[in-house]
Amino acid sequence: MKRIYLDYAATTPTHPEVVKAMLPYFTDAFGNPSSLYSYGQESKGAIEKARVEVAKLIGARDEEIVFTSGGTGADNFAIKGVAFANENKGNHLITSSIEHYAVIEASKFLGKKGFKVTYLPVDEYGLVDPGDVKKAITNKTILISVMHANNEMGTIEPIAEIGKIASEEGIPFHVDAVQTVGHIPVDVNGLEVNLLSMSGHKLYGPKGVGALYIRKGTKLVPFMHGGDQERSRRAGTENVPGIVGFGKAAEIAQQEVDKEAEHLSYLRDKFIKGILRQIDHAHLNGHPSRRLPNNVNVSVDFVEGESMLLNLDLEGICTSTGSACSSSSLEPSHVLLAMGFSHEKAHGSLRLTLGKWTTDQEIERVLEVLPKIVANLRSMSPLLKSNI
Amino acid sequence: MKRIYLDYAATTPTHPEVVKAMLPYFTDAFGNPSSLYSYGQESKGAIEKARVEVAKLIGARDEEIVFTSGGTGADNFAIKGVAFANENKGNHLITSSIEHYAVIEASKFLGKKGFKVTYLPVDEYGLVDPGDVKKAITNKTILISVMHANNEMGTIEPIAEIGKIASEEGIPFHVDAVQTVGHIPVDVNGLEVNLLSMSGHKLYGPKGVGALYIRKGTKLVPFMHGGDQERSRRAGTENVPGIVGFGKAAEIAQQEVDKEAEHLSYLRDKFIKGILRQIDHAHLNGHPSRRLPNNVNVSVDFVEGESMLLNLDLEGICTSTGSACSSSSLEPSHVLLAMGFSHEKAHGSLRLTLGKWTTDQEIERVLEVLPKIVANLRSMSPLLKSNI
Amino acid sequence: MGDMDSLYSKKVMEHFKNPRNVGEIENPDGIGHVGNPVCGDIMELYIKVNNGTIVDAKFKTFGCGAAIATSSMVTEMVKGKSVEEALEISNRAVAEALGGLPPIKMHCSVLAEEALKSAIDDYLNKSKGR
Amino acid sequence: MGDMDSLYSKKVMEHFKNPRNVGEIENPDGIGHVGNPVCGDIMELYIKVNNGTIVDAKFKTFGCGAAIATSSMVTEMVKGKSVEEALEISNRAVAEALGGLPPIKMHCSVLAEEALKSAIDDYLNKSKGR
Ligand SMILES: Cc1ncc(COP(=O)(O)O)c(C=O)c1O
Ligand SMILES: Cc1ncc(COP(=O)(O)O)c(C=O)c1O
Repeated sequence: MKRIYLDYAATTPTHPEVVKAMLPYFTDAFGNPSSLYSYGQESKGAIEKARVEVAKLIGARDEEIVFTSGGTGADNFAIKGVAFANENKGNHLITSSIEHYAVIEASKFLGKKGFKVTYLPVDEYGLVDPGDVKKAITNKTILISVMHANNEMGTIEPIAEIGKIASEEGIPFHVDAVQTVGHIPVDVNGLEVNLLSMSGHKLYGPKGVGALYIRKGTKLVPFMHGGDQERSRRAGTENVPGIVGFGKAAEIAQQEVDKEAEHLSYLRDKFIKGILRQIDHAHLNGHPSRRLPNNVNVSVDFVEGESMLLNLDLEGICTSTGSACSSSSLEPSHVLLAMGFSHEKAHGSLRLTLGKWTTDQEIERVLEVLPKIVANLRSMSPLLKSNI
Repeated sequence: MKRIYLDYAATTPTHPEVVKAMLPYFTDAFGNPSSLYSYGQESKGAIEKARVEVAKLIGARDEEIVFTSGGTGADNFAIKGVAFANENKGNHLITSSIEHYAVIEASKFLGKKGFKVTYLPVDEYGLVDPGDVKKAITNKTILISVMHANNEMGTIEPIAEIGKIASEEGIPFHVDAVQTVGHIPVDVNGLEVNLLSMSGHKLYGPKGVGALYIRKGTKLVPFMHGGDQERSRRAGTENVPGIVGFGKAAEIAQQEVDKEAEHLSYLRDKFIKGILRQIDHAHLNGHPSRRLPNNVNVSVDFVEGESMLLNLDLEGICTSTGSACSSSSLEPSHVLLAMGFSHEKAHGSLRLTLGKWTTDQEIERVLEVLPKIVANLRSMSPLLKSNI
Repeated sequence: MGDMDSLYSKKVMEHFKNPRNVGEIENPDGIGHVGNPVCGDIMELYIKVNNGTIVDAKFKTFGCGAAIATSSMVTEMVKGKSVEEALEISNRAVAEALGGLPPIKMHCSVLAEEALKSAIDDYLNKSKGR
Repeated sequence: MGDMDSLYSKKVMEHFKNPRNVGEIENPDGIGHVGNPVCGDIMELYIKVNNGTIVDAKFKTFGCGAAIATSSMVTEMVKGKSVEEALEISNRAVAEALGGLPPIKMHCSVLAEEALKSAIDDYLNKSKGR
């Protein structure tokens, strides 16, 4: 059975070109970039080349890029780094209620350390209202953090508007752009952000590497202390192959992002239409148009998400759900709940995210299989009887 | 010109078997370990297999291993994690003055946050006196951190003795074992440690991955907040290929550590003898016998380290120095200074570290080249005239 | 957890793929209704009792893989047992019969046990009333 | 920084490999002695002056690659220059003549400038004394 991978938002396969670029740095050019001999300086050169590519992808200067261990590392660095560097100025952070756990949990940690955090609400489509951001600002606000696009239901937030407000008020603005960089155009200047998180494995780079964009002049405490790598902002021997791979992925993305976004948007809309046509009582979650090109997220009434996911898995189709059962907390997705979903509807969500290698045929196959799975699960659902 | 790599303590080439083990996890088995479908669970399985191997290498239980982004990540996690988890108990940390920057700088950071840090002195060989540890303990001491072996001059510290003291006093004991794991036998129970740092790229694994051993029951604050990976102790999508590679390296190390240590000790001693015989006014740094099997560290009077290093580099020989010029701080090695070296002698240090693929011939070649380089540099040294 | 490369054991997946005894029993002797949409699992368990022996059991479940598999398994386990014997069936027994459950899914087996108890309670109450 | 894959520019490495004017001048007209073991660089610069023109310059240096290369370069640059012209040579000029230095090594060019100034001072003092 050929596998149909529709979980590109969770992670992407590493592009074969990326793997090829990385390989020499394991066994041949393995020198430590901090070493003085030419052999170490070769590794250093490779890192700097990657930095240039990543910077270019988001319109930044290369010295504004700090490599991290991934998106979670970048988010933690930004949130805690700015908070601890500005304790003397204030103790108030503003973020949204639909952020990735990396931002939410880092904020909660700060909450326990004496900071006050405002979690902004979102509307039924998952949109943050820039007016709410403005209203939440106090003279103690030291950071605003809103994600560029949500990883679950793909809604793209009004970042430029929020950036304008933050910049007018002189408050550092962090954007978790893990889901957008490489997928839609991102420009740190257009968006007026001070900090922006990226992750390699979400754009066909390797896992275990990411980056934080830090606008020149932004004060933040180093994330890891030690050697003077990454201008002493994140110590530790650099993950040379990983960074090289991320750089290569950024280079490829620059060339392909526009065409890919267009193609995926077309597939996405076709997919959504197909699902809604073929399954009664199915609903699109998230914004109909302000949406990541690759994100399909639906709720199917009377059916629980994990049971759909497992049945799809039995057919070789990889998907994701916001259902409680998918998490060890047994809580359904905080994102869907923040959007005002009932628990029932949140439990019935299914996310299908497309990517570079998704084909028409794959989507057609899902459109063939999914309705049957839903019908089967509904036939054993105690909810249906009482609700239809 | 064939390269002679004698800087294995800085980083090792990734073992070809390790690269082979990693490769499938980039493009074939690339699933996210947090995903529920079988394809994600395969990645999860691969991680757990690696965890077992790493645990075995140090006599730990697999649930006591948390993967990190490297040695610096593990050290920062341990030091800050324990400190912040025990603020209510006390604010005093004990460490040594020859720790790696990852430990020193993390401790200094805590020093700025209101913690008090004792930096224990060492003797001329770089040894910490367990009696000093005991004396330094107060009723506010919440952590003792001493490295297993020093990365610069290879001295192996009396960890078991310190572990005994720490355990008697009920104080968590962290050991930076980045230079020993995989190179000499390490047993977390024999050493009575609570936390132990490791780094993949120091034992023929890849860069960008490491691990912290956390004895069951040890209280510490999570290092990165976010998803529930690594039992919520270090969030973030796992670096699956990196972890798999680290696991493979650990597996190989278990088989080869004893034989390799024996062989390298022989080469090391031959090398040291050769240098001291062929170069006047050269001295061995560090302990003559309590010493890493692969570490040669000498000071050559009247000659500066970087200039030796660069000349060796011109002959294709990769080495390291504790000279000021090798660091952006322009301070010579804090380790050599702590051992009571004059600045002059510290500036004249050269480290040559051997590894799995070091040959007799390579060492002979260095013994041929180095005396000439030293003679040449001495001929232009203004120190010689006034000192000989 | 059984197979390392799968969230669920083979047995769980087998019951999930081919759940036994799905459906309702017309005029059941007892109905158990447990769970709620908040926690994400809802089970309905129907039993038919004859001379103190459970002769048939069926279920309807909204829930994850473990919820469906435990429902299926518990209906299999009770069939042919006396009411007293059925009351002895613990959530652990259900989980074990399935070759184990991941720790975070153990609550599904608890739900299955509760559904069974609740169906038997219903039966006992009804038979008293007669 | 010149070549991306090397700490130093080609020119620095060239002067490091084949330093010009190594040694001492017997009966020099001026000696500059700067640096100290603490900072890790020590330079001695000797000059021979004839009719206000520096006709020879030599050095001895204990220090890193940049220290040796800047010493070599500065001795090359002063030869044939008048004392006044030589006083105009800045550390930047030395660094530029070497195709640039890494930022953390700029202090070596400062040291070279100081060594030169100090040797010229010594010469001027001596000649005043005469
Ligand atoms: C929006 C968002 N932020 C942060 C992360 C965390 O990134 P990583 O998995 O690289 O730690 C993810 C993905 O998991 C994400 O989708
Ligand atoms: C003793 C010691 N501790 C910590 C580290 C840091 O490890 P990493 O380079 O993996 O961050 C190193 C090596 O650089 C080391 O030698």
